Amino acid sequence: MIGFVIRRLAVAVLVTLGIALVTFLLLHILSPSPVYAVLGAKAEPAAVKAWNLQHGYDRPVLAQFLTYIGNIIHGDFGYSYKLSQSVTALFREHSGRSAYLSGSALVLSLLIALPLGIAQAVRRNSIGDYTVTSLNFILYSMPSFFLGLILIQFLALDWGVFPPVVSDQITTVWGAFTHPLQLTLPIVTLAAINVASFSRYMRSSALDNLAQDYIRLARAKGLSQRAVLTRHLLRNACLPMITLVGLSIPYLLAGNLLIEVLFNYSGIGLLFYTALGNLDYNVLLAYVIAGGILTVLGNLIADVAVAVADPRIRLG
Amino acid sequence: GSSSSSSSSSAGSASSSTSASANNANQSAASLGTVLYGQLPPAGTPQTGGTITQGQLTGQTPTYIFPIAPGSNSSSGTFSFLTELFMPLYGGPLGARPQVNYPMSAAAGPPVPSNGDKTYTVTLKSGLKWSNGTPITSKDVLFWYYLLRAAIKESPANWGQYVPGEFPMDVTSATAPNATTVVFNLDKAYNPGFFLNNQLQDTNGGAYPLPSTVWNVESANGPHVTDWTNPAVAKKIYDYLSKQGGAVASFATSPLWQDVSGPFKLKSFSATNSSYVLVPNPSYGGSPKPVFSQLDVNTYTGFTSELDALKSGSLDIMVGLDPSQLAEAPALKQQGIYVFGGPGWGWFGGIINFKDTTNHFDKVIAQPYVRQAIAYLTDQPGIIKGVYKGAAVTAYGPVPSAPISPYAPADATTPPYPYNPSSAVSLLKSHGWKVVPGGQTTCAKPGTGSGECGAGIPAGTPISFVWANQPQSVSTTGALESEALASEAKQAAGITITLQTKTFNFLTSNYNNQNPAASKYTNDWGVNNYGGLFMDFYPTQDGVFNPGGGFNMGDYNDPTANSLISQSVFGGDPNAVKNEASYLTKSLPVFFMPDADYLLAVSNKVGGPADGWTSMTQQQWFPQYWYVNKG
Amino acid sequence: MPPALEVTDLSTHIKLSRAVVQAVGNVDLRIDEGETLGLVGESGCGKSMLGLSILGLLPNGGRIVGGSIKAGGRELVGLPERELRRIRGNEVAMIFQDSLSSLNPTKTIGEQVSEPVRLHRGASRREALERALEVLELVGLPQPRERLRDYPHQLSGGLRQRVMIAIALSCEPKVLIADEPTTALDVTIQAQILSVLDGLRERLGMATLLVTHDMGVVAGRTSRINVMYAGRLVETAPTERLFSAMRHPYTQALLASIPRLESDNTRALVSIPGIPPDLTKPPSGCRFASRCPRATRQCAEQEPPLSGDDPSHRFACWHPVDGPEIRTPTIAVRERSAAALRAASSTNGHHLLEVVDAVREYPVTAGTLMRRRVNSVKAVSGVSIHLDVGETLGLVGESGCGKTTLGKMIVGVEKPDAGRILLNGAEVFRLRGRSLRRVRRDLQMMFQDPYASLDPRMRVQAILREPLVIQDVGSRRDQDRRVRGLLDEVGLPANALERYPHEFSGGQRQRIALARAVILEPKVMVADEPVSALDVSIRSQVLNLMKRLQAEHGMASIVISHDLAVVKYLSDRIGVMYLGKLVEIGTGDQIYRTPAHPYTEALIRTIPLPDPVAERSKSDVGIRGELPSPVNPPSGCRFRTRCPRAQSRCSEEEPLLRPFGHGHMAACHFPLQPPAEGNGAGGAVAAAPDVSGAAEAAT
Amino acid sequence: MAEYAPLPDVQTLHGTPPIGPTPEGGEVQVIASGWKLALREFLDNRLAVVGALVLIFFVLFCFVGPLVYHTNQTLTNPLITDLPPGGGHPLGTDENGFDELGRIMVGGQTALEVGFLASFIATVVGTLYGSIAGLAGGIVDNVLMRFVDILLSIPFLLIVLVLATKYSATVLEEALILGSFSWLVPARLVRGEVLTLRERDFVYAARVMGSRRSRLVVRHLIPNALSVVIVNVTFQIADAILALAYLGFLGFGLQYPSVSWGDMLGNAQNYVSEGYWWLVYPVGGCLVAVVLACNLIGDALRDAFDVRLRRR
Ligand SMILES: Nc1ncnc2c1ncn2[C@@H]1O[C@H](COP(=O)(O)OP(=O)(O)OP(=O)(O)O)[C@@H](O)[C@H]1O
Ligand SMILES: Nc1ncnc2c1ncn2[C@@H]1O[C@H](COP(=O)(O)OP(=O)(O)OP(=O)(O)O)[C@@H](O)[C@H]1O
Ligand SMILES: [Mg+2]
Ligand SMILES: [Mg+2]
Repeated sequence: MIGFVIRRLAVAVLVTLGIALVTFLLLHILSPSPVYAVLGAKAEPAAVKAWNLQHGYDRPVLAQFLTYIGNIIHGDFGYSYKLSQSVTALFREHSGRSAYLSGSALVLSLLIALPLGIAQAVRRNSIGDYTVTSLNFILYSMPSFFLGLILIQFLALDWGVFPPVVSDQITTVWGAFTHPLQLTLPIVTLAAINVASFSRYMRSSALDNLAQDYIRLARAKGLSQRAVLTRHLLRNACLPMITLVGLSIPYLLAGNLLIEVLFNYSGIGLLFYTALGNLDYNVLLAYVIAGGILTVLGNLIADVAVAVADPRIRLG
Repeated sequence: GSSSSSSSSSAGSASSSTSASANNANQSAASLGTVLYGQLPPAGTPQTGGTITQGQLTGQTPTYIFPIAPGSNSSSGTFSFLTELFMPLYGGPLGARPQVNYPMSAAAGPPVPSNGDKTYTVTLKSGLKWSNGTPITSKDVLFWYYLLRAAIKESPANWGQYVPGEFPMDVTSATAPNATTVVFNLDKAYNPGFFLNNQLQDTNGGAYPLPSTVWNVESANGPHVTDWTNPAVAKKIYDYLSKQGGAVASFATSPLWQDVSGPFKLKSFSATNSSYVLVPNPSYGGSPKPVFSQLDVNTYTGFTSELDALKSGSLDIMVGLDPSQLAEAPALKQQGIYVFGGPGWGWFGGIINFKDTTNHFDKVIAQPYVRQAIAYLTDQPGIIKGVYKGAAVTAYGPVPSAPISPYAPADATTPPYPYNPSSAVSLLKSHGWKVVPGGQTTCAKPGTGSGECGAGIPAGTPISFVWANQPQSVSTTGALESEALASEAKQAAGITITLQTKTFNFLTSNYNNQNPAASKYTNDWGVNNYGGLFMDFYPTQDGVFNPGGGFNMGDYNDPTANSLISQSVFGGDPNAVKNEASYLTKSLPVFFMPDADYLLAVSNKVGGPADGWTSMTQQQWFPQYWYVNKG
Repeated sequence: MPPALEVTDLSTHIKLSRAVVQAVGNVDLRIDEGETLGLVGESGCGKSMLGLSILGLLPNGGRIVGGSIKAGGRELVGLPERELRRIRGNEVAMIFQDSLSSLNPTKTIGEQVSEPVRLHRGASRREALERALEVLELVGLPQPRERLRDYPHQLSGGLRQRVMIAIALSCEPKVLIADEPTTALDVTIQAQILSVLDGLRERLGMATLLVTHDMGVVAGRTSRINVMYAGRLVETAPTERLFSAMRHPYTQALLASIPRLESDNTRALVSIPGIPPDLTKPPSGCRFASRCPRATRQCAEQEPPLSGDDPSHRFACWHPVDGPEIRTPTIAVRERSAAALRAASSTNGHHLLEVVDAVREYPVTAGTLMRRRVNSVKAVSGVSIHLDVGETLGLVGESGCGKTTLGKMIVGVEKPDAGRILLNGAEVFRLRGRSLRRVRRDLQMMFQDPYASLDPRMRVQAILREPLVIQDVGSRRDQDRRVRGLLDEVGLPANALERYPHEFSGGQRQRIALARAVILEPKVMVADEPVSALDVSIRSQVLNLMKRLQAEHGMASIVISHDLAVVKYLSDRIGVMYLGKLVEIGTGDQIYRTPAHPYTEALIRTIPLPDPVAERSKSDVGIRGELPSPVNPPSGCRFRTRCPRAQSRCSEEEPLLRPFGHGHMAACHFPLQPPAEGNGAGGAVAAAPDVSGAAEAAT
Repeated sequence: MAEYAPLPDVQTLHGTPPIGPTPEGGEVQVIASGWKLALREFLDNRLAVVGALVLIFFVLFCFVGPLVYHTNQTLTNPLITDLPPGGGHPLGTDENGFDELGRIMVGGQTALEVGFLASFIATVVGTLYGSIAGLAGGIVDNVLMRFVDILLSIPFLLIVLVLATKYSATVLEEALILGSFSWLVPARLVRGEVLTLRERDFVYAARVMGSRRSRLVVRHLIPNALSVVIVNVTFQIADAILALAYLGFLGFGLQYPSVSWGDMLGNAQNYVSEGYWWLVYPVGGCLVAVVLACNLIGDALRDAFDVRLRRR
């Protein structure tokens, strides 16, 4: 197991390097230097030249990349010229909030989706199943910003149940925790979209498992329906969900961009969005790399978790 | 003043029965010096104490606290923040008027020229104090001057408004004969208007006296040094201060920034989202002085979330509205929210790429009559009504019809080429073009004679070019006005304008012939409509329309314009800059578009004098004017 | 005292979206305490639905539409779910067929076995575990205490099936329904499981319903047998009576169609034409009528009732038969074609096919990016065989012993890691390009799963023509003619050409696969488990067809099967494989009558015979224990871990093949008969067994 | 003895008179063909039928609608922008003064075109890439799939911004952009499918016959991987239309005079809060309905193909 994890981490490092390189090249295509973004459109050529020289943007791309990687190895993700902070500090400040938002949405959606999927599978092709399936499909087919907008319009502006935007005073995770109303809408929006896809998977996974003989055997033992579902079906049906959840781990830190933008919640997603506007190279790079690492890590965690939950799988 | 506002509305009615509603909303307020859209919040009755909440947008938040701000931190948020904490030598604007506002300036009056405009003497107000009680003296101005020189020596990028060869590097010597007098000796003569309104005053951060007895340190607990006139020492001090100036997390805690001269002191600053809290500085020597007890500046991701917050009551003052949000103004009024706005000081439109050889565009657009034809096709009044919902003013040259400036030429408000598609068509026809409305107009008579297309334009050449905008999600109006022009040009005159979307950064860095790295894009664009330019109070286009200018993105080059610009900068004639503007209006170096109003929304919870509100249309806000209303 | 289980006139339907499957119709059934009732019938005839009806566990849409079920005198039909639950697993228990999918993969054996005890006996966790231990011991699970914490996948199929039985028995039910408890298992394991069941029945006195499609399984273990066909009970009789004096033509034909070890393989098997009816629209009269040689108009119109003079022997037939003895099967066509014989003489001293010391090991890898080889599955470890023109060699052995791998190497889709495959003396894996393709034409294969081996998206026409197209044989018209001719030969209608594989029944698909294999007139055909996926009644059709085609086309073949009877029926010589090794080879009779290797002998003994007398007389279960892992096979003789005769020498020294008669060789240190004289230490023999084929001996 | 041949009269009695002698293997039970079976299974799925009808409706609405309902969609008119519904404009007018109902039709055309084209591109590229990886196996496969992993972890937004530098937003280009980042998923799917198919018996069978690799791929692997691909196409269409909305939201949609639903919805954030509901909900509803329809159809297709393969 340990060996497996180490080997997977090695692959993760390679993939991450690849991600960094591709991003680096992409940004270079976008603009070889962020100087105009930093100094403004009216920047004097002399200032532009000096700035490029000062920040190393006059060197060949690959040299820049190697320096960058070297710095990363020393834990230095660079400096945001626009936000006057080191990228590490920015991420430290923003990641907790993103993690809280996505994490609670994830937990909420799992709490809803798992029982819902099983219930649908058990009563498949009933009116209820059709209704939930249709609803899921609608949510699933909806651009997330559209859903968020509708919720804001009705729940916040028209009926005033929740605040339309997250208050600026909530700058810490703890603050978000103590003001649940503030974060209700973003969490609900995010969760609704997750529920739509999770419960679809859960439903089909539960259906697959319901067709298995072990369910029949459990019934043949004389177990009640509820006991069959909770003691036998649940765990097995959840196995594929572990992978799915693992894949959504990147969102925990990377944050859900559109939701954060929509609800004025300054997490990493919003940071990235702002950085895009400013062409804030180092923030963009760090975000993409963090996303890549999390993707790989999410996969790894999912694999390990599946191996823990599923005795059939041994990692070696 | 009144003449300008009436001519503006006559420009509006020239073509169509537009602006009826816009006119109703527009407020003619001579004292405010501008045409105002909407309704200013009533003055109300001030109450002492209370908290006011103001919004700011992500990406435009303050990121720097040291008043020598580098170009990378030149956001309007940063400059407002700086003037809240530090008293500028020459502050402005005065209401909406692009002029120095002396009650809030450290200087008592304009710099006095002598020695054939080569020496300028600045006199400080007496009795001004730092918040630690020490007086503000001429030494503090020199301290700023030396640090500034050190900064620019290090890198020209270290000061946002630096233009090579100009202030402070053109100063041969600076002296402080007494505690309130500073003398700058320059290496050449400068126009006094230019020296005051473009060099010492600057919308991108001008001169500030700095606390020379507090900030004269080279490290956190280092000793106070006195020989900061020595460039090496100045450099060390600058290095330390500039590093601290960007350290967002310690803005509110660093002892350096506790000593201020402006109307406010910083109480807290969130490194997470740049929200901050200000409290009044009791030793502020300018006027007016704040009477409320706390200002909360909160950050929002966009206009929509800001407006949502305003509507839900968690925000009092919203800065910046999208014109599309104006439809809500009546509903907001019901809630006691006042929406108003006014045009900024600058010009907007599509920058022409005179080097784009695609379809011989460089040759075609070099012909003044072609630019004039396109100007004839631009329905500014219609665009103002449809796209800007009335919240813009016509602008036919580099100087807009509003706000009012002593430097605006008389003809700024008369369109030389008013909207008139048939004029465009006949102009083209008379120059040998086969005009096909709705189709593709082509050159039928090549040649350089009269009645022929012009030099370098072969037969069959179309008028067809790429017009690049910012995404509509970023600049709705930019995209829509371009669409209106493209539609009109095609329909009426067979001119093909292909619209494209590019990001702001892409437009400014790559559709920019001044950037050597962008040469591979030269033939990709015909027009770059990334927005426009806010100008210094002295509106010369130096650096914009003369060759080699940092902002001459399309390589406009006209000998007459060059000499007029030079006159504005170096000549002694107070009217030089007006002549310059008049010429550029006629010669069309860019396709001018309406000057958009900067819009604001204020809850009736707060009140204040008109000047405080109107100054906000220039994207500068002075909270000392505001107060919480009684009752 | 009421019978333990009594089912009267039970009908069960399953509602599908656009049809209703009449899965069980008017079935009567009765089992007394301590009795075992056999329920036999082909796939899809409703056996499982009957069993599930009793427990009230029908699949979605399933419903009992009539009749009654009484367990210990208590009516189960219509009983509320809560009551039923108390009976399930407690009074009536069930064992399912597939032990892998029937055990919850994420729960330990201990939890699963103790669950019913906790539920029905209200036992504490600890008590329940004690009880679990007890029953696991009872079903003969080795080292039960250690196994309690294991998960199902850590156990072999046989052990899992024992666990299943333990679960069923944990509450000492009065009735046990065993639905095909051994179908998925090897014969050796099947024998073990059946004897466990039998012993338990005796010990616990349960009434058992033994459901199977294998007449051999029920022959020795039941007192009475019910035969089902298409949802109906067609015959019920005491076991011996059913085998010796059946009355229903279906029962008769079913028994006659099974190939037997002792029977003469030169005769064709009896086969039942056609396929069972579709239960969504069953025929109105006797359901067997369309396949019955005795059918008359009456049969087609009226359904015969289940009746009989003797209440213990009833049958549903208008024209009953009298016991099995009436027919003599026709003699199989068994002449070599002239062409084949000519070909035989022209092999100039080479065997047609020679496999020399073939080795194939599949790497066991780990790691994602850099696959590292951590070990290997020793699928085939040095097997040498040869084959002559027109000869058929059978290969038998338990699952996983490497039969398929060897077959794939012979036809050249799997490359041997060592050793050679020679066709007419030319090494197949040395050939390249055109000549390789030419050789492929001579080596064809028929795969185990008739469905999987046919491309589901090709019409039969394209499937059959494909070999000709690939090998570029003849013009398009020739190809079509040949396809049509062959289709006729394998007994399929011409309209089959336009259809896709999924539209055929299993037997028909295997016919297509067979036609495809012979269309190129290969010299050697490898048939991998050609009939194991087929039902009994269909199986004999295909076997007959194979036999006929072999003879007519004169090709040599290698028939792979785990069923010794099938192999013996089709082959001239038989090779017995064990864990990647060839342990014995000889003619069918040599292998069957005078086996030299203890494994061969045990294998023969474990095969359930469709003969109650012979089955009952069997004294032991043959082979004990499980097949060791091919990753780490035992040292020396690989069979030693399960061999009753094993001694220390067996673990130290690998036995080599030694001759035991003309063409009869076996690899054993302590054979069941003395080896043939003069060839004592036959190291050389194993390398190049220059023993001429036994084809002549068989004819 | 031939007594086991079935009596002819029994056969006739069952109403299926045999044509010629019954073959030994029995008649072929004529079941519906694979496609028909799949179609039937598909029609059984009520949601899918609804989806298909919705899709058909919108195709007609967008492509035939403008022939009936004539509106000006080329010349902007600043004087009638943002009018609420009523008076000749059943759905009001948009920010350019275009009739919103007509605009929805025009936008729907491009949305559907881009959706179909993008999914086509993604599918073709993905299928080729995936099958190459799956067929090559080993280190090539590993490298190719790691590359897919890498691309999958780079945010869509960033890629769009980069692509937008040399991009002038025509239908074709937009489809290319969407196609160029959405081929990753089909590539993975097809690779997985090829990997399993490679081990299937019928592929072995073809190899036994001496089939060349190219024939294996063309005749066996691709046709069999097709159902996965077909199912994926519908999801791709849905995703492409959704992605259009995100592109529009970010402002990189089509340029005037072209427009797609995504672009129209792009300014939703402003419009909703400003009370221009008619510029948001109708077009949003259309977009969701079409995406929903595609998803429903894809889901049903997957089930239908599954059933067909399950039926052995
Ligand atoms: N879940 C189900 N839904 C619909 N029909 C079914 C289902 N299970 C079985 N059937 C049908 O019911 C009939 C009887 O099936 P059953 O499983 O009882 O047969 P069986 O005799 O047990 O066959 P086998 O030997 O294959 O297990 C068959 O025609 C089968 O197709
Ligand atoms: N492609 C493969 N990769 C790894 N191991 C394999 C592979 N094919 C077969 N094996 C292993 O090789 C051994 C022999 O397999 P093979 O299929 O030849 O056995 P078999 O005798 O045909 O068994 P069965 O009767 O189950 O078909 C088994 O342990 C099997 O698991
Ligand atoms: Mg069954
Ligand atoms: Mg096999």
